[in-house]
Amino acid sequence: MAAEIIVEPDTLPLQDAAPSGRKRRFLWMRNAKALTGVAILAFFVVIAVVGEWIAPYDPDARSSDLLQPPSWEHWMGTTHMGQDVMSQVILGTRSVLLIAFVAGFLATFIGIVVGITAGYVGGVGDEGLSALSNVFLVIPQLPLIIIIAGLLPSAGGLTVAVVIAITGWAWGARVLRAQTLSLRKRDFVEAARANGESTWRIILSEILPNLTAMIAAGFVGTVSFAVLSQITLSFIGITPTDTWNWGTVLYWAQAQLALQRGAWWWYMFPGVCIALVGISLTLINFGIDEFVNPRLRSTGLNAKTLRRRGIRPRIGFTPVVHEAKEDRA
Amino acid sequence: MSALADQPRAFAPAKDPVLEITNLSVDYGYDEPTHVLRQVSLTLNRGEVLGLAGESGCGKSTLAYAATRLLPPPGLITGGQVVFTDRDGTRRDVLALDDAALRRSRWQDMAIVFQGAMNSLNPVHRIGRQIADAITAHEPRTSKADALARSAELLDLVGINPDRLRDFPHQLSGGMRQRVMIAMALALDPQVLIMDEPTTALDVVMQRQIVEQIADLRERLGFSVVFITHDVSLLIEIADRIAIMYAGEIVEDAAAQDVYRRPRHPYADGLLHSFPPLRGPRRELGGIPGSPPDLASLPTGCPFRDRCAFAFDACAAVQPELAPSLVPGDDPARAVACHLHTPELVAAAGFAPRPLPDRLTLT
Amino acid sequence: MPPTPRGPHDDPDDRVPVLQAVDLRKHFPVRGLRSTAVVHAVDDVTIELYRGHVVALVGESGSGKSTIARLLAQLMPATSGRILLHGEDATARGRRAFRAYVRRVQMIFQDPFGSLNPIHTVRYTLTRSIRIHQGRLRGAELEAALEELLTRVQLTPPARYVDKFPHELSGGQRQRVAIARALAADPEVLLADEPISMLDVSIRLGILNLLRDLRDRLHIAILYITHDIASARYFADRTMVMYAGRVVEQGDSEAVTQDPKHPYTQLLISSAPDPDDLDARARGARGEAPSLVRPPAGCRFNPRCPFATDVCRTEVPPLLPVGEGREAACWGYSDRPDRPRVGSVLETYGARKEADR
Amino acid sequence: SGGGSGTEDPKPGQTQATSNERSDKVLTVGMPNGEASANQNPIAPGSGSTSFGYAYAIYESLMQVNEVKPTDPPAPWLAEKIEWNADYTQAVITPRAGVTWSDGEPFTAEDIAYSIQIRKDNPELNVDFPDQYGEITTDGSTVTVGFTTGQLVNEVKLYKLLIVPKHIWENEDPVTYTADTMIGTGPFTLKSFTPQAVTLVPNDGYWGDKPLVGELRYDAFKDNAGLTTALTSGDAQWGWTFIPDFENTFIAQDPEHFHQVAGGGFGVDVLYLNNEEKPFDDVAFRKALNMVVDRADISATAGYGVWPQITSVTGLPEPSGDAFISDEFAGQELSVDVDGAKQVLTEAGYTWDGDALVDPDGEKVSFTLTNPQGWTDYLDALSIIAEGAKSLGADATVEPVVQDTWFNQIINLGDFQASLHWTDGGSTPWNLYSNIMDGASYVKRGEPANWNFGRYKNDEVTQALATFKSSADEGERMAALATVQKRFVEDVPGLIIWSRPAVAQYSTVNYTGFPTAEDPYANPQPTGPQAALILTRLKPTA
Amino acid sequence: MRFFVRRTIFYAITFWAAMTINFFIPRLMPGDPVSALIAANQGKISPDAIAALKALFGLDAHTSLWQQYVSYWSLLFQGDLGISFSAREPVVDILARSLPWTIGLVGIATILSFTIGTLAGIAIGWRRGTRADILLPISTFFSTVPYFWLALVVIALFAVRLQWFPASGSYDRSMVPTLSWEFVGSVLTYGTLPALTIVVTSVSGWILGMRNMMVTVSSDDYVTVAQAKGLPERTVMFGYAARNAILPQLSSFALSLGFIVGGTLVMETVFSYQGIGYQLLKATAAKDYPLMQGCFLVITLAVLLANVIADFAYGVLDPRTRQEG
Ligand SMILES: Nc1ncnc2c1ncn2[C@@H]1O[C@H](COP(=O)(O)OP(=O)(O)OP(=O)(O)O)[C@@H](O)[C@H]1O
Ligand SMILES: Nc1ncnc2c1ncn2[C@@H]1O[C@H](COP(=O)(O)OP(=O)(O)OP(=O)(O)O)[C@@H](O)[C@H]1O
Ligand SMILES: [Mg+2]
Ligand SMILES: [Mg+2]
Repeated sequence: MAAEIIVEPDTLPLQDAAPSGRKRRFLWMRNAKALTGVAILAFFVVIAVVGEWIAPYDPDARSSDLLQPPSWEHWMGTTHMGQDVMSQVILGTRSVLLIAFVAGFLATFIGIVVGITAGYVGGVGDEGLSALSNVFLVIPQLPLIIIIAGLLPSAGGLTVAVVIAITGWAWGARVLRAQTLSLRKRDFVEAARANGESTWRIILSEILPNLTAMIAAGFVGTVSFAVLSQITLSFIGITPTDTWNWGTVLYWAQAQLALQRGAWWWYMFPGVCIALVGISLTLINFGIDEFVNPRLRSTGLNAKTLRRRGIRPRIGFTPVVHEAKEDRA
Repeated sequence: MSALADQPRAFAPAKDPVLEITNLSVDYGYDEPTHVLRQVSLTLNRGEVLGLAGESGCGKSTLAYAATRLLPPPGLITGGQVVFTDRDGTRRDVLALDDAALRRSRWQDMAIVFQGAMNSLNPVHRIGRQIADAITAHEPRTSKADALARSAELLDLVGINPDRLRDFPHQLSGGMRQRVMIAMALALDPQVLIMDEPTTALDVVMQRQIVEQIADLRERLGFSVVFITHDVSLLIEIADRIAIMYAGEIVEDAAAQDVYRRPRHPYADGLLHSFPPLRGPRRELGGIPGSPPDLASLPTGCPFRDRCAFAFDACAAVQPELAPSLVPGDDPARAVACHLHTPELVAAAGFAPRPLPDRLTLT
Repeated sequence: MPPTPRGPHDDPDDRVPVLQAVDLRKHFPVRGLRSTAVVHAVDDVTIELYRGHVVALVGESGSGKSTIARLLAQLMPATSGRILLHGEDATARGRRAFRAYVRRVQMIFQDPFGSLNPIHTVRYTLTRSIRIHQGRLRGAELEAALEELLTRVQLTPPARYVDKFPHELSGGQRQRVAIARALAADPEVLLADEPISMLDVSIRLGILNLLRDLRDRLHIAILYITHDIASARYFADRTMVMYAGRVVEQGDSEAVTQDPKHPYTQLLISSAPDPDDLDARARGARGEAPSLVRPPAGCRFNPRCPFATDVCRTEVPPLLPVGEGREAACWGYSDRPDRPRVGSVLETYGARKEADR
Repeated sequence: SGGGSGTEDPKPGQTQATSNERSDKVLTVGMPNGEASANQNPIAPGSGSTSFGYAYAIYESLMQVNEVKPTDPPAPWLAEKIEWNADYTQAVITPRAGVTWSDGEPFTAEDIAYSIQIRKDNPELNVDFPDQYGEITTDGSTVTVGFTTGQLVNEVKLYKLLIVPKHIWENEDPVTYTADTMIGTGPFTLKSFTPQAVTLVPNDGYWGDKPLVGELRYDAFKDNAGLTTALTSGDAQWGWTFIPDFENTFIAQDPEHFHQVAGGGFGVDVLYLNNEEKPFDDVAFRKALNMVVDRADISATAGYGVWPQITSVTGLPEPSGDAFISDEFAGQELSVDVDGAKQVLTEAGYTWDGDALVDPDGEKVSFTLTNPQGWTDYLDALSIIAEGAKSLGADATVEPVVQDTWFNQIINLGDFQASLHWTDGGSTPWNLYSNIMDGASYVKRGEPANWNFGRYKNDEVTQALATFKSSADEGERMAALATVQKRFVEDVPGLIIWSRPAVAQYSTVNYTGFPTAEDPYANPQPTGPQAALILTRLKPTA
Repeated sequence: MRFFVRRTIFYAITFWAAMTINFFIPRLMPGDPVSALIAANQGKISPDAIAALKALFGLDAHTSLWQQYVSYWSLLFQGDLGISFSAREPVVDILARSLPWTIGLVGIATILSFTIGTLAGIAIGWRRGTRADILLPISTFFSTVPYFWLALVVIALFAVRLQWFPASGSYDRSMVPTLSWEFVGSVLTYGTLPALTIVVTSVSGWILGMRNMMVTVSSDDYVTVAQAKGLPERTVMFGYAARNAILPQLSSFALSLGFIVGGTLVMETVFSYQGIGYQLLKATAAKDYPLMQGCFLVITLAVLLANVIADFAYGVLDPRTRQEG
C-alpha cells in the first residue's frame, strides 16, 4: 500500500447541517428572482402609499400643454386636457394595488376554504361545494358587477374588489379541490390522522403547505386577474372614472383616441405599469415555489453559484465536477 | 485465526472487472455540502454478485445512484471515476460520458432497481408499455409487438402472469411492482444490475423466487449484480463478495463466506452477527454499541473508532485505507480498512502500530 | 435472557385484550363502469392484542396485513366485523371519539417514503406528535423531548436529524422518524407495519429491543407486521400467518416458526434465508398470489398447494386446532375422511428441484 | 325639388371633376353600432335597419326637412304637398304620382294611410305621436290625418315618417314583421345582408334622379374608435362619429378629400341646474355661475370644436336660432366675467371665507356635477365648469355615475345638483326652451320627469310656451318666445353649454356632392330620411 | 351506475342554480332596456318615445317575478329564448349566428394557446434553471398587460400602421359568407390578429401551470427510472414527466373550453368580432334581458358540458381515478 497518510485538518466547523428555523425563513431573500419581484412590487407599494406627496401635479388639473409627449416637465406626457399623465398614474397606483390585493386575498381565501373543504370532506359536502363553485364559474362577471355597482350608491374600489373576488374564486377552488382530493389519500395525511392530528390541523399543516405552490400560483393569477378585471372594468367605463387608476387613465386615452392620434405615452405608461406589477407577482411566485418545495430549494437558492461552477442540476444526469481529492490508491 | 475451513463456492467468478469505481466522492447540497461519499473505490467483476451492506444512511443508495449518475439534485459527484468495461474490452468512464452516450449505455450496460421501487413506475402507463419502452429505446428495430412479447416473457420470469401486461401500476401490489421493476431491469440483458433493496416489500417466498431467478439468470447470462440489502442472511446466501460500508466508506470487501465467517473489520462483525437466527437455539443479540457518525461533519481518522473496542490513538488521527488483511491464510484479494491491518501506515503517521488481537468480534 | 413466550392470561388484568377485532372483513370496491366487483382484501380475521404482548403478522405480500393495521387504526371503515377496545365497541363515530381512540392506538406506516410529509422537517413532525400527546411542551422541554425521541430510535446525534426534511434522509432514517412519531404518543397499542424493513440489522435490533423494552416496561400491546420471520420469532409472542386475506395459521411464535403446520407457513419458513443452513430451503417454488377480486373457492392456497384435494377446492377451511394454543386453516388437520395428507413442503419442493435437474 | 341641381357649379371645397355616369365604386357608410341585426323593419323603434341607417335609402319619408336649416320650408318627397288646417290638428297629404315600389307595384295614397294607421294602431310603433292620432282617412288621392292636439311644433315628425307598402305589410304583424325583402320606394334596394355589412344596389325603377352610386355598403364597426379608424384610413367614406381633435386625427390624413361638416338645428346641450335645491335654488348663484363658465374653452377643449360654441345669451344656436332672438337680447353675448359674477353674488349677500364662497345662510357653497361615466365630452365639460365655479370660490366636484343610475334615479328624479343633458331639436326653439323650463313638464322631485329636469316652474313661461306651440298667429308666437327668452336669461334655469348640430364625416375620394358648410342642403348624416336625398345627389369623381 | 346517477343529479342541480341566478341577474340590474336604448341614441330618441318602446319590449304588462320565472322555464324547455329587445330578432337566431364564430376563433386560439403554452411549459419546466426561464417573464408580460391594451396596440401597429391585417370584423365586409376559398381566406386574415392576441395573452397561464407541474413531477421517482432506462430525452420528457404533469392542466383546459363559448368578451368587442361574448356585452349594455339570458344559457351549458368532459377526461387519462378506495 503506497498510500499517503491523509490527516484531515479539522477545519469543518461543527454546525447544524441544516440552517436553523430563523435563517430558513429569510432564505428566500437569496433568490434573485423573488428579490427582483419583491423589489418591483415594493416600488409600487411605496408609490401607492406616498403617491399624493410625490405626484408632481394635481392629476385633474388642466394645463396649456395639451397632449404633449414626455418631456422634463411631464415625464409621461400630458392628456388632451393638459393633465399630467404621470400624476394620474402615480395616484392611480393605490387603487389598483388595493383592489388587486383585496380581491386577490379574498378570492384566494374563499377558493382555499371551499376547495380544500370540498376536497377533504368528500361525499355530499364535496358535491355541494363543487356545485357552488361551478355555479360561480358560470355566473358572468360583467353583469354581476353592473348589478352590484347599480345597487350600491357608489361602486367604490372595495365593492369592485369584492365583486371580482366573488366571481374569481371558483377556478382556484376547483384546482385546489382536485389536488386536495389526491393529497387526502396520501400516506402522510393518513399518518397524521392516525397520529391524532385534528382535522383542521391536517388541513392547515399537512395539506395546505403541500398546496402552497399551487395557491401561490393561484394567488398570483387572481391578483393579475383582479388587476385586469378592474382595469378592464374601468376601461369599459363601468366603474367610476373619478378615482384614478391605471384603467381610468387608459379609458381616457382610448376615449380620446390616443393611439390614433399618436399619443403613445398616454397609453404606454399605464400599460407598462400594469405589466410590471404582473411580472413582479410572477417572479415572486417563482421564488415561492422554489422555496416551499424543499426539493427545489437548494437549486433555486444557489442558482448563481451553480452557474459559476458550471453545474446544471438535472434529473437523471448528476453533474460531475472534479473538485474533491482523488488521490487514494 | 479462524478455525473454520474454507468452503468452496459453487460459482467462482472470473477476475475480470466490469465496473471499477475509484475514488468516487459525492456531496449533497451545494453551498454547505455534506460529503456523503469520500473517495470510495469498489470493483465489480464480471459475473459476480457483489453484496453491499452497511448501516442505514451510510451511502449505499448514494453509491448506486452516483455510479449510474442518477443522483437527484442536490446530489453532486465531486470526483472519481466509474469505469465500465464492455464485453469487447472497451472501457469508458461513466462520469465522463456525454448525455447521448450515457443514454445509450444505460440499461444495456447497467440497469438499476431503485429502493422504494413501488414509486418507480409511471402511474399512467401500462406496465407492459413501460418495459417495452426500454427495449425499443435501445433496439429501435424491435417492433412494438415484439417488445411487448419480450415484456411478457420478462414478467413471467419474475413470476407475474403475462396477463398483467395491460395493468396499470396501481393495480399491482407493492411486491408485484417491485418485481415489475426487476423484470424491467432485466429487459436488455444488462452487464451490470444494481439492485437497491429490491425485495423489502416482498414476502420471503417471493423474495426467494426472485433471488433464485436472478441467480439463474446470472448463471445463464453472465451479468454482474450489485445487491444492496439489509437482509444479511439473504446477502450471504446470494452474494459472491460482500462490501461493507460505513459512514460513506467501504470498510471491508471480501468473499461472502469469508466476511460472514471471518470478518476482519470490527464493524463488519457487528453488522453480520446482530441478526436473529430463524432456526436453532434462540440467542440474545447485542448489536453494535453507539451510533453512526454524522456524515456532515465527520471526525478525522477512522469514523468507527468511537464504537470500536479495538480503537487506539492512531484511529483518531489517521484515516484508514483499504488494505489486504494481515491475518495469515486469508484470501489475498480481500481488503479491510482498519489500522490493525496497516501497521506501516500507522507507523508512517508516527503512531505505534497495534498487533492483531486474537478475536475480532465486538461483543 | 431470552424472553420466554408467555400465555395471554398471566395477569388477571390482562385477560381482556386491549384491542380485539372480530370477524374483520374489508372489501374494496373496484370502480368500473358497471362493476360491482370487490377486492377481498381481508376476510373474517379475528385478532387479539394483549397488554405487554406482541403479535406478529407475517405472510405473503398483498395478503392484507397493512389493511388489517389500517382497519385497527380505524383509518378506514371495515366492511363488517367489530373492533373492541378493552372489550368495548370502539368503532369511532365522530372526530372526538376517533382522536380519543388514536391516543391509545398508534400506527407506524409501512412506507416511510410516503408517510412523512415532504414539506415538514423532522422537528415539525415529532413536535406535533409530542404536542398532541404530551401537552404543550415548549423551549427546552420540547427540545429535550425531541432529543429523547430521536435518541430512542437511534437517530443520534439528534441535532443532526432534527432539522432535516424527509428527502434528505435515507430510507432507514425515515423509518425511524416514523417510529419516533408513534412512540411520542405513548400508546397502549402500537400497530407497527413493517417498521424495520429498511433498517440495517444492527439498528433493526436496536429498534426491536426498544419495542420489546416498551412492551416489557409499559406493557404496550404491539402488532408487528413483518416479512422478516426470524425477527418475528425473536420478538413476537404470537405469530399469525396470512395468506390472501385470511389467517392460515396462528400460534406461539416459536412453535409456528420452528414447526409450521399449514403448507403455506411451511413454504414461508423454508423460503427464509439462513446463512447457517443453506440446505433447509424450498427451492423452485413457483406460482403467485391469487387474485383477490375473484379469490379461489375453498382454501385460497389450493392452487399452489402440493397436497390440495377436492375438498380444498370447494370448502373454506376453518381454523382448526393443531396443538397447544395453535390453529391452522387447513383441511389436512381435520378429521374428515376426505382430508388431504399434508407432508413436508420442503421435501416436495426439494424433490421437484431434483427432478428438474 | 328633390333632384340634385347638378354639378355645373362645383361647390367650394368639393372642386373635383365629377361624372354623370353611374360608378361601380362602393360607397361605404361606416356605422359604430357594432353589428347589424337582422331586423329590417323600418318603423319599429330601434330596429336594425333604422339604427344602422340603410332603411332610409330604401324607404322614404313624406317630405324632406332640412334639419340644418329648420326654418326652410320642407321639400316635397313622397308627398307632393302637405297642408295643415289652422290649428294644426289635421294634415292633408297628397302623394306623389308615378312612384312605384321596388317590386313594381304602384305607390298610392293607401300606402300612406296604411303606414300612418299602423302607427296609430300599434302603440309600440308610435314613437312620434303617442295617443295623438285622430282619424286617418283617404279618398284615394289624398290622405287626411287627424290629430288630437295641435302639432305646430311637431309637424316635421309627420314629414319624416317612413312609408311602407301596404300590399306587403297588411298581411303581417307590423310590430314583429322583419321585412327581410325590404320593398321600398327609395333609390336603393337591398342586395345582401350580413351582420357585418349591408349592401344596397341602385333601384332602377326609382322615381327621382337615378342614383349614380353603384353600390352602397353599410359597414359595422364596434364603436366610435373603430369607425374613426375606418374613416381615417378611408375604409369608410361616410359616417358620423365624434372624433377628438378631428382636424389632426381625421382631416389631416387626406385634407383634400376628408371633410367634416356640422349642420345647424336647435339641438343644444344644457347644464340642468336643480332649481329646488341649494345652491341652485338661488337665482343669483345660477346667474353667477353662468357668468364664469368659459364656453369657448369648453367648446374647444371638451368638444374639440366639434360642438360649436353658443354665444347668444338666449342660448339659441347659430345660425338656426338667429331669427328667433328677441330684440331685447340681440347682440348680447355670453362672456366670462368673474368679477361681474362676484359682484352679483356680493349683492345677493354672499361672502367669502378666504377663497371659499359662503352663501347668505353662512354655509360654504359646494355642489357636484353629475353625469354618466363614459360620456367623456360631458365629463370634460363638467370639469371645465367646475373650474369656473372654483374661480368663484364654490367647491364643485365632478362625479361620474353609472349610466343606468343616472337615467333612472338621477336625472329624471331630479336627484342632482347640476347635470348635462341634451334637448330635442325641432324646427323652432320651442323644444329647446320647453325642455329646459316648461312648467307643463314639471313633476315633483322624486317623480320621473320627461323634461324640465331642473324643476323650473314659472307660470308665465309655461303659458308662453303653450301659446307658442298652439297659436297660429306669428306675432303672438314671437311675443311668447320673447317672454320665454327673457325669463331664460334672467332666471337662468339652466346653462346652455354648446350646440349639438348634426355632424358628419365623409370622404370625396369616390363620390362627391355631400352637404357642405357652404351648401347645407340637408342634414349630412347618413341615418335619416335625408339619406335618400343625399344619395341621389352624389356624383362619382372622375 | 350509482356514480352516474349522482353525477347527473349534481349537474342538474348546478344547471338549475346557474340558470336561476342567470334569470335574476338581469332583472336585478339597474336600469331598463328603454333608457338604455335612449342612452345609446343620445339625443336621437326623445324621452317621449318611452311609452312606445315599453310597449314594444313588452315591459308594460305587469307580471310578477314568480310568473316570469315560471314562464322562463317553460319557454326554456320549448327552446324558446324570446326576442331580443335591441336587435328585434329571435335570440335563438342571434346565438346560432354568433356561436360558430366564437367557437371557431376563440376555440382555435384557445387550443393553439394551450398547445403552445403546454409545450413551452414542458420545455421550461424540464430545463429549469437554464436560460429558458427567461421566456417566463416575457410571456408573463403579455399575460399581465390588459387584453384590450395589447389588442389596441396590435391594431394600431399591424392594422393601421403596417396595414398587414384588417382592424376589425370577422371577414371582408364586401363578402357574403359562402364556402369558398376566398371567403375562408378572408376569415383567416380577419381572424389572425384576434387569435394572435388571445394566444399571446393567454399562453403564459398555460406555460406557468405546465412548468410548475413539470418541476414537481420531474422529481418523482419514475422520471429518474425513465432516465435510468436510457430512454431518449424526448420520451422521458413527454411520455413520463409531461404525461403526468399534464393531468391537472387538462382539466383546466376542459374548463377553459367551456369558457370559449362565453368568448373573450373584450377581444370580441375590441375586434368587433361577431361572437357570443360580444353579444353578451352588447346585451348587457342594452339591458336586453332575453339576449342576456340566451347568452347565459349557452355559456352555462358550455361550462357544464366542459365540466363533464373534464370529469370524463380525467378518468380516461389518469388510470388511478378509475379505481377508488
Ligand atoms: N438531499 C440530501 N441532502 C442531504 N443529505 C442527504 C440527502 N439525501 C441523502 N442524504 C444523506 O446521505 C446519507 C446517505 O443516504 P443513502 O440514501 O445513500 O443511504 P443508504 O445507505 O441507502 O441508507 P438506507 O439503507 O437507509 O437506504 C444519509 O445519511 C442521508 O441523510
Ligand atoms: N385502497 C385500496 N383499494 C383497493 N384495493 C386495495 C386498497 N388497499 C389495498 N388494496 C388491496 O388489498 C390487498 C391487501 O393489501 P395490503 O396492503 O393490506 O397488503 P399487505 O399484506 O400489507 O402487503 P405488503 O406486504 O406487500 O405490504 C392487496 O391486494 C391490495 O391490492
Ligand atoms: Mg438506501
Ligand atoms: Mg403492507
